[in-house]
Amino acid sequence: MGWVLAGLVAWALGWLANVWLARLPKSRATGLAVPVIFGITLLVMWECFVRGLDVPSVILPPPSAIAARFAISTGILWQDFVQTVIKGALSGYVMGCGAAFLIAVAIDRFPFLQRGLLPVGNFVAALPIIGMAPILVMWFGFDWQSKAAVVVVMVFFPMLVNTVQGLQASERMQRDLMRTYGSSYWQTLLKLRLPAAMPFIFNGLKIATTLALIGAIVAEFFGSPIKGMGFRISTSVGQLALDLVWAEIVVAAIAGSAFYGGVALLEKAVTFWHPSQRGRA
Amino acid sequence: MSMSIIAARDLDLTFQTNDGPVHALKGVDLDIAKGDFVSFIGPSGCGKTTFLRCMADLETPTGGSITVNGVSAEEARKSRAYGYVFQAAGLYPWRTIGRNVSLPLEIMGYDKADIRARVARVLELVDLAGFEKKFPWQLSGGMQQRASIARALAFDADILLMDEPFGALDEIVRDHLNEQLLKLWDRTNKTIAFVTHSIPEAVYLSTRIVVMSPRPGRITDVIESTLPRNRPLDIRDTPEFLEIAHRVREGLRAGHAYEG
Amino acid sequence: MSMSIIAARDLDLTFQTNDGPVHALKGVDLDIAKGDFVSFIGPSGCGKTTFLRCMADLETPTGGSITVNGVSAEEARKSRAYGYVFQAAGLYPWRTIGRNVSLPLEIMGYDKADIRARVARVLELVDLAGFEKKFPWQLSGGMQQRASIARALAFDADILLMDEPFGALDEIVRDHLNEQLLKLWDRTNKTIAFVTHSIPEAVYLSTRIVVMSPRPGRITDVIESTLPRNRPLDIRDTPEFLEIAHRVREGLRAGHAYEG
Amino acid sequence: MTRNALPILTIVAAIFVLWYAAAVWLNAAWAYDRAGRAGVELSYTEMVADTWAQDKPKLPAPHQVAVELWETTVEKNITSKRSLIYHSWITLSATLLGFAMGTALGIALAVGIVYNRVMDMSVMPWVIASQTIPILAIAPMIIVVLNAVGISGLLPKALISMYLSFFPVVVGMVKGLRSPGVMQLDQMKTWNASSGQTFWTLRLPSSMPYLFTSMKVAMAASLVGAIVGELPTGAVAGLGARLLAGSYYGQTIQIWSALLMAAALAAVLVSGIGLIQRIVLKRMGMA
Amino acid sequence: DEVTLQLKWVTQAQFAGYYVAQDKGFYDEEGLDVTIKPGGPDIAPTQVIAGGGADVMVDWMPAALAAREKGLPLVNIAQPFKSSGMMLTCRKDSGVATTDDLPGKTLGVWFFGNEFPFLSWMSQLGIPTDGSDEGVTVLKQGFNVDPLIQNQAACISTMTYNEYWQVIDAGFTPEDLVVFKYEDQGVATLEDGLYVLEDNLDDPDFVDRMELFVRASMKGWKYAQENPDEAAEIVLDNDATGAQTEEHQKRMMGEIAKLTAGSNGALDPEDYERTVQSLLAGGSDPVITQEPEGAWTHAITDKALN
Ligand SMILES: Nc1ncnc2c1ncn2[C@@H]1O[C@H](COP(=O)(O)OP(=O)(O)OP(=O)(O)O)[C@@H](O)[C@H]1O
Ligand SMILES: Nc1ncnc2c1ncn2[C@@H]1O[C@H](COP(=O)(O)OP(=O)(O)OP(=O)(O)O)[C@@H](O)[C@H]1O
Ligand SMILES: Cc1ncc(C[n+]2csc(CCO)c2C)c(N)n1
Ligand SMILES: [Mg+2]
Ligand SMILES: [Mg+2]
Repeated sequence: MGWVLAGLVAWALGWLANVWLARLPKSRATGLAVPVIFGITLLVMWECFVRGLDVPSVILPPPSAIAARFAISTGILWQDFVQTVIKGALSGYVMGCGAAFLIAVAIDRFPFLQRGLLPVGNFVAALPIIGMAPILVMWFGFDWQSKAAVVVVMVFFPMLVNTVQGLQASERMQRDLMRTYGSSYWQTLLKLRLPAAMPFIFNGLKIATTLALIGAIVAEFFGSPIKGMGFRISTSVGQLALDLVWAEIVVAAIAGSAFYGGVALLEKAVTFWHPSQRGRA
Repeated sequence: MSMSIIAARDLDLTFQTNDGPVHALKGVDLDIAKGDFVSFIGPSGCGKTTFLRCMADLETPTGGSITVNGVSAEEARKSRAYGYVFQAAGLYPWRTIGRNVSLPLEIMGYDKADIRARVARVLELVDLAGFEKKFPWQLSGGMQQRASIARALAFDADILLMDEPFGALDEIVRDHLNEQLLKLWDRTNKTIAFVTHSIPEAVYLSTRIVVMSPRPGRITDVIESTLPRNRPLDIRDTPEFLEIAHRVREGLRAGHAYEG
Repeated sequence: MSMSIIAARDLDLTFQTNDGPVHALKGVDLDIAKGDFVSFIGPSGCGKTTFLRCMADLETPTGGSITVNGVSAEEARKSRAYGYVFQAAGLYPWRTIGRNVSLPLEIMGYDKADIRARVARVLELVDLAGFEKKFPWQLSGGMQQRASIARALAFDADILLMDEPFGALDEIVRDHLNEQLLKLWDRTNKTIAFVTHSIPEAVYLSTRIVVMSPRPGRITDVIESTLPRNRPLDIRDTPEFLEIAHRVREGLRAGHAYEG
Repeated sequence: MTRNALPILTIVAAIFVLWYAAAVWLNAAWAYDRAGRAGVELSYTEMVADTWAQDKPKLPAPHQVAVELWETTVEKNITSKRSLIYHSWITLSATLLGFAMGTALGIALAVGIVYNRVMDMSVMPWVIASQTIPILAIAPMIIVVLNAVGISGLLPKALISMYLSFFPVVVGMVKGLRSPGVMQLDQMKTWNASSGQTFWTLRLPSSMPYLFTSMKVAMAASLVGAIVGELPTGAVAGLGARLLAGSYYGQTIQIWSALLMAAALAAVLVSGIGLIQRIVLKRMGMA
Repeated sequence: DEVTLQLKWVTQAQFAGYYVAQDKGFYDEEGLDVTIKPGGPDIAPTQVIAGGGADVMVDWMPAALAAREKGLPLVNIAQPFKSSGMMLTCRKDSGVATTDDLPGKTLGVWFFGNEFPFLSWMSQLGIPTDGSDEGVTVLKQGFNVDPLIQNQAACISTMTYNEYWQVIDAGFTPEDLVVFKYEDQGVATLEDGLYVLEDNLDDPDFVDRMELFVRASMKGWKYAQENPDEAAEIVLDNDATGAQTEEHQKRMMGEIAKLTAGSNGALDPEDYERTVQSLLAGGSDPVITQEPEGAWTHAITDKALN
């Protein structure tokens, strides 16, 4: 009971601290402190509730156990990270987003494709990974290549939809202006439609970051070499080494957040002019 | 008769809207000769913008024909025959003022040094030197309008289509830009189609003033100016000027609903 | 001295931009009394819009103070003390003209029948009856501007802040609306702050004309009008009127760079 | 509609040609392998015929999938466990429930983030982190935990759907709700509109293009979630169970037919959203 | 009385006894209301039982003993399977004829708690599994036999009753294959036993229920052995995915019957000892590190079967 109470108190304290911090003038420090306090609050509550409610550690280990496991397993974690994130997710992300982008431009260029390929594209890209993964493993083998292929399939659709929508986002007058210059299709694309599409494109890129990670990890459930985050997670669940499972999840969360944060930073630099960025200096 | 740079024959344009068709232009006939400075004046909503957009091939007429430089409006547009100033500034928010102005030059393939020189020159002309690095939302309404004028002047089109370019400017700047525009026109012998709401401005600038009237949009009067080509600002106080202005005002009033 | 409806004391406003600070307003002092009709005139970029935005609590001054109705600008805004007409029409593209005009009324909780009646009345006033069901992009530039004026007039604020409301309108409509606005002001005893670029318009409408000058934006002259409250249109040909207009022009010219 | 028919048919025809070619290419090795072990010499046409008629091909030919689809949809009673329609319905119900919950949660979070500074500063990083947790890894735990507190059946699957689908909505709606221009927001300020009023009359309408785009992505994600959620519930029924059973027994034809069914489901759902989008935007004068 | 049983894998003839007991009303006769939860690739029965999702589960002994060492006190209460069905199936054309040929080859292995028998076998053979030149390269094998068919691995794990036949169905003949049965290699470990949480055995009421359950289940197994075709039909009826085929299930039932033969349901302590020794003998990285205590009991079977 004491632990549960402590958890509730931690929640109240964290909330109050954040409300207080958010009222302060916005600065780098508060911008960093608020999510960190939020996170710490969450962790403390987790620890307290797991202990207070006697949750078996084969169901949900407390954060302290996860941290301890993390500390002694850095070698394994790093090896898995390289296999899954660097080789699988990142390469698939680049290829998938790149392909979706090019196809979106092609779709946009040829109305024929737009009417033909977009519906078919919706169809193909909605193929669920659970079904795709075994097939892609069969086609591309056990190593990271098949994981990258799964990631390509996963990120393709969000990126395609957002880019197609974005390419239609310029305003009538802005397009008319380009027409008065007798601007070629490619010039209009480069100087008007792509810049105007950027807020949408970054939407797609951001969503795709987390999808890429999920895809690369999940694909390893369907066959893999004996390293990689997905391999470790599924194997460790079977061995009831839940602390290692969560240590891998922590790595995934950190990698994913950093990945997402990087794309968001890039977005800020590229679409600084958009009201959604401009409003918040 | 000299060759028509712009020739509209029995032009019709009807917009289909959710509550019925709007006759924006009906039976419009007009010839604009090389070197003409033609102003369009008329009540709001009478079709001035629409007519200009037809010349620019931004709207497709639903009837009649229009030629520009002797060819179809579309071909003229593709050969970059004109510069267009929109009624609203329409700057691209992701480009600084300087890069907004250089946009058409980049598209038309001018070389780097030339672009720099031209941008500097036209920004100077509209009194925006020093604002090159600002973004559009950091400028006042009038400044944005001037940037958009600079953008259309930066390249050397023989035809200028200007839709109320000086609407958001104060009298002094306006006078200044009026003079500059006349000088430019005189020097380069451009053909200019110019929409305005100001009667004195129309009279001061034009060789011909086209008065339009709404519902359906049509031309009700074309007034030839008898003023000399060379016009100091104080020509606006001469009886000849006032006489033309009076005729325009009468024409304009006829197209309005209210008596006042 | 009558009670000040708007009182600015030593107002400063500096924008921070990517290439250095811009002094939009510096040391601005002004009192506007109840029932005043004050026009602001000055070169483009001199801070007129910025000043109006300070009154409306849309911009926070970096120095000095401003009160509206005796309270802070923020409180005044929250009590819906004023109607504001923006320099650009800013209609919502997803609402028809009628529903754009009714928007502030919906927000302020007027009842349905009242809303309908008011929308009809103000659209009539700006000559847009019959365009209620159109979307903004189906209207000409001037018509959009008028719709935005109608929107600000639809509810009964004691203070009207108008930023170049008639910029995109032709002379005849402008005269008409000038008259209507004067009538409204006379009848309701509203307090009006009005930005314009037209000297005759400023003189015709105002009890006081504030001349501003740029870099940094400041007030250079305040001219009291000696014209009577009741002003027929042809008052504009009287020597008294021309005399005031001349003084404004001189004040304005002083703030400009060019000689012309 | 007829306008679209030709392009779609062309593309589909192109895909079929590619597909048949790929089937030959991928299945040839096995055809030769088997022939080699049986000691027969294969002519080219025999080989092609073989690649299009294998029992467990690497890539089944379109007509094999079509036949399987026909047999499991039209020729089976829809209450039968061998009917794909039956399994689709199971998956669809979890998808729709999860999508509805995910969209609602996504919008709610986006509103919170846009309106509440504390949430703006604290929630987003954790929402992102939540998405990097490989759901397939924790799905069994979720199901176990939910089972322990007595929640079973549709809801656990729908919760996993929700988990995957709320994210695109949050990201898109935060952007969309912040897309109104400075002037439009200022206008609302001059009327002293309440935050609720600004939301309904300005922020929400301006966010529509973003909302619909996100909802399309969310719908596809939701379907994936429902399928993933079927595995740890014992994979007893639904398209996910079909996929799994198919791949467990190497029944590629069955995998592909379930896969195509799932994709068709997604396509129908996504284009349904597209239809609503067109209607709404048209009524808003924006299309 | 209610009992929830968590299976190790999807509905198939491997679990025929339980389905038969339910279908034939053997559970009803004992006054039991049994819920059978199928497993799947993502279900760790140990985790389900720890979370309270089931009263009793079917699992392999290595996984159960490993969980016990991890602090989850599982106890074997019955052992319907006498022999192990695990084997390593290799393509002959990959050059594998004996275990001496294994080094340098790629092998497919099931993980998720099923890797223990393989790992202890390899360590007894002294073959490292780290992918080094003198060792084998291990792949995490997915759900099916593709790696062998696609020639991505020289050998894969199979069960006598299931995957082996899929390889045959795919067009291989038994002559194309080389198989290593764990039973023959002397590294067999006990499979499909019934396990419960140790604490529950203190509850006499729970013990009673298990007694009834085991009795009825063994009756089911007996019936299934005697009527394999009918048992396969019952399994098919209970397969909600509708993906199983009659042919495959009947064949599987036949093979399963061979594995259950020789067990009356009670754990043979000798088999247990053999399994434990095999797991302990894992060289540098044994599956379990110390002799488990109290990991099985005859308390239930003694009462249930006499
Ligand atoms: N895209 C459109 N769809 C429907 N109607 C339109 C469209 N564009 C213009 N109109 C209508 O056509 C008529 C003429 O419009 P136009 O813009 O040419 O007027 P204008 O003379 O330029 O007016 P202003 O001086 O106010 O700019 C107006 O009644 C307007 O409502
Ligand atoms: N958001 C902003 N950021 C930076 N600078 C700004 C911003 N808004 C206005 N300015 C600057 O402040 C000065 C005054 O602008 P303001 O809009 O008040 O001028 P104005 O008198 O209304 O001009 P106009 O008649 O052209 O509308 C200008 O130099 C402008 O560049
Ligand atoms: C992810 C995964 N885990 C385990 C097995 C192996 N397995 C567990 S029970 C059982 C009985 C076979 O019928 C088999 C083979 C697998 N195939 N895939
Ligand atoms: Mg116009
Ligand atoms: Mg301004």
